[in-house]
Amino acid sequence: MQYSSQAVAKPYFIAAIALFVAQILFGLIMGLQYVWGDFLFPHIPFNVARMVHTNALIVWLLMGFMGAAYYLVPEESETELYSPKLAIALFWIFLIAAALTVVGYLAVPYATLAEMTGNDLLPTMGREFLEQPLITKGGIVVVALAFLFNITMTVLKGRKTAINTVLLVGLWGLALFFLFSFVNPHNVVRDKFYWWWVVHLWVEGVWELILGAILAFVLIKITGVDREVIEKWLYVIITLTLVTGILGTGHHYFWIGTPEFWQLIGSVFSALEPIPFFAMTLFAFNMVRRRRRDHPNKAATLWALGTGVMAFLGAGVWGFLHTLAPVNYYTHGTQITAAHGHMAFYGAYVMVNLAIISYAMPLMRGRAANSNKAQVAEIWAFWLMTVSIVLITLFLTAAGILQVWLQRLSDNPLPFMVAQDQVSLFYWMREWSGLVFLIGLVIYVWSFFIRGEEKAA
Amino acid sequence: MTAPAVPDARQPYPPGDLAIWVFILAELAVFLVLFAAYAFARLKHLALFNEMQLTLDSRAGMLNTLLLITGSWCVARAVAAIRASRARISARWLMAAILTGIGFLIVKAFEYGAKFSAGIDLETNLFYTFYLSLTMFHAMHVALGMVILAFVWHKARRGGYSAADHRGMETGASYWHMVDLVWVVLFPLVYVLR
Amino acid sequence: MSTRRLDIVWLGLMAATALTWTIGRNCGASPLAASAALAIAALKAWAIIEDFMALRGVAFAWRAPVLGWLLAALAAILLPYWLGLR
Amino acid sequence: MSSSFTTATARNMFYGGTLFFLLVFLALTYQTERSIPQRDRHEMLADPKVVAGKKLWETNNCIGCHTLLGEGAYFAPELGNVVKRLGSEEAVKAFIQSRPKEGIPGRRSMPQFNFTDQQLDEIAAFLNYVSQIDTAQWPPNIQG
Repeated sequence: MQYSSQAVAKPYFIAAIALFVAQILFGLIMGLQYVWGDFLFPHIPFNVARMVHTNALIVWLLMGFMGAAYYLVPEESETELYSPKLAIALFWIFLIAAALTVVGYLAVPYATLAEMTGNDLLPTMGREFLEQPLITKGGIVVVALAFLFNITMTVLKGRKTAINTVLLVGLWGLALFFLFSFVNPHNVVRDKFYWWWVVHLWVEGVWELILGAILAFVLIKITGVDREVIEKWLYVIITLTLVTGILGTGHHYFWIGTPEFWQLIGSVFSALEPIPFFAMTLFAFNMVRRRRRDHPNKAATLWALGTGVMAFLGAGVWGFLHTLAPVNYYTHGTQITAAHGHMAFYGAYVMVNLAIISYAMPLMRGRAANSNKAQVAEIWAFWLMTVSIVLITLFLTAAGILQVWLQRLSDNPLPFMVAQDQVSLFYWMREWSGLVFLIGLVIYVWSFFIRGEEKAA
Repeated sequence: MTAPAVPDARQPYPPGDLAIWVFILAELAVFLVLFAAYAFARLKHLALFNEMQLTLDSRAGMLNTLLLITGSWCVARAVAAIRASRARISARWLMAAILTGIGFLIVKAFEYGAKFSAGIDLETNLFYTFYLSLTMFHAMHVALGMVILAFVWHKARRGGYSAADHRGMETGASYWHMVDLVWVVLFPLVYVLR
Repeated sequence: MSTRRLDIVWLGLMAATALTWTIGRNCGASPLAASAALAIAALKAWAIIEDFMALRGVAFAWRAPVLGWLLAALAAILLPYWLGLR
Repeated sequence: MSSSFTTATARNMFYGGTLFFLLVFLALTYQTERSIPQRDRHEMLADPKVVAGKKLWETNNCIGCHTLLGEGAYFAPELGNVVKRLGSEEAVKAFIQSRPKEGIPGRRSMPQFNFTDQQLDEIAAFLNYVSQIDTAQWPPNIQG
């Protein structure tokens, strides 16, 4: 850690992991509710658990991205962070806003929460992933703008590198597209059309830029390959990302009332969206193979390589499975979508966050890498979580295929709930895999506390 | 004067910057998928496609093909000129290429004008969804190619390239040739094949 | 690439285009005309790749994707066209 | 490898390519906005009950369990075509009204929202509006 202000990232990473644990706990609750219908009903109905699960995921990933930015921007621009105090203040505002929102979800019925938080002024609640009350959304905008101000000022007064530039484009893009969460027309077709400008242009657009920048930073530090090579490949990969991802938004515009030319354009461009992930995997393995130094942090190297592979599998391959319009006609709104969602989010965004955390935390605690014992535990956690996600995805894919067959393809299609009963076996197996994931996560958290002989920073 | 430049041993890399070639291959992949989608959609709606094809102005298509081929030739001559350290002549060839691009877009504008005024748009029928998607998407690539050529022309006029260093011009040239290559396959597929 | 050669290739391409157009104009909906037009297009594309793009002297690793694209495009067009004939 | 591949070109390609595809996307958005009115039955939005119904749909987080036109949670049935599936707005209202307060032992069950008759009319009107939207013949069958 070359600059003292990089330590500001530590609370962000700690809060990120804490929210990650909360997300998984609520995921397990929901997994159980799939097979044991009235588990915790009516105290925590499924929709409330889902809000906490999805919102905790997004918030902890954003926390991780902010922590990563606070860690790598000073080092990249070779200057101290513009205002560490502002960063800490924003941390507490963001954490408290997130905590209050979750308390709001759990403590009062959603309709009451809506009344209490002024949803009548500007109705933006009640939409998937954007369930936050108006004041929380306002808080997110304030925190995001102040964060961007802090980071941008740091970059402006320091060295300009491609990683800094790409990270800034990604973060500014993230803030810009979040503004569309305030767009909530009465017309359901337009409501959904612009809703995807927040969701899709995030996770298949600007978030991939942030992912690329963080991965490039970690790879430069771990492999010692010179910056010029890595930055060139970074630009090529994110060019492919936006070239395919922007028009790839069309694969959400097949069946929501939008004109049917989107079926052609959405299918063609989203079919090519796996290419940047494949290039990212080649790039990561290539850099590690041509490394010029043997970095003691083996765990971070594994996370970085794993990010490429799992992002390609989860977002690329599993995305391509159901992105072509003729296929999507049958799989739209089934468990296939859920399967893709799990592996894509884990492979692309969870793993890159864990990669930067795994790389930066030891440095912020004064050592080059954790002790061998701690790294072994972390690598166990890596494999447990990754294998568990692969299992969850496989079981949900199987459930989805059976659901599509029973409910849509067969000549006497079954009603929704009857079909759900037929696939409950896969939901049980998914729940067991979820427990394996929790074990992996517990080991991951525990690995931070394992002492042993460590190499000095 | 035209000393034939014997191609030396296999050059390891294509002309211009490799980054543009990754972009070219990505664009070719997009057009390949679009061609396949067109061809298979035509298979399923043969009568519609054959009937609708007659409403296209194949003379405009042919003229555009001639224009783009000439543009491609001009750019190739521009690169040859700069290799012979003739910067001014090279710039003139580039301007000729840009003019062919302008001609292409004008012909396209007339063609689309006729279609839109006849009330045809992206959703009239499946053929026109494909025809307008493919040709408009390609036309935008011609426009982007012209923007690139304009940069290269501007730099060439100011003597920015020399026989020793003209990689930027080769980069722009490669992209422009890709745009022509795509049209050379698109023209028979959409206008001629019945 | 000598300029004389470029000019010859250019004239050839222009002639080929005119030929393709006349075929399309007169022979209309015959498979023979269609395959002829496509064959000419293939030759034109091949000339553009080799001479204008100057990929003739380049290592196979970079020539193959572009020529491969041309073959794939022709296959993607011919297969459905041939299926359509039956 | 590095001599023939410069960061400058890759960066210009990134900005050029991104701007180009953003413009294409905005053009297609404009075309979408122009042709949505023929497909979205916007005239039904003149009925205040439909607009109020959408607000009820949102403030009760129905998307937390159901999908609407295939988007949302996959825990409960698709509601884009529920008015057709159950037959009438009346049937939908009866179903919502009859949800048991403490749920059904051992099974997934919809909470009792205690809607007033006015609210039931509104939510049913909203779901009827959604069922009229031209979604290119999706879902494949009445089961949704």
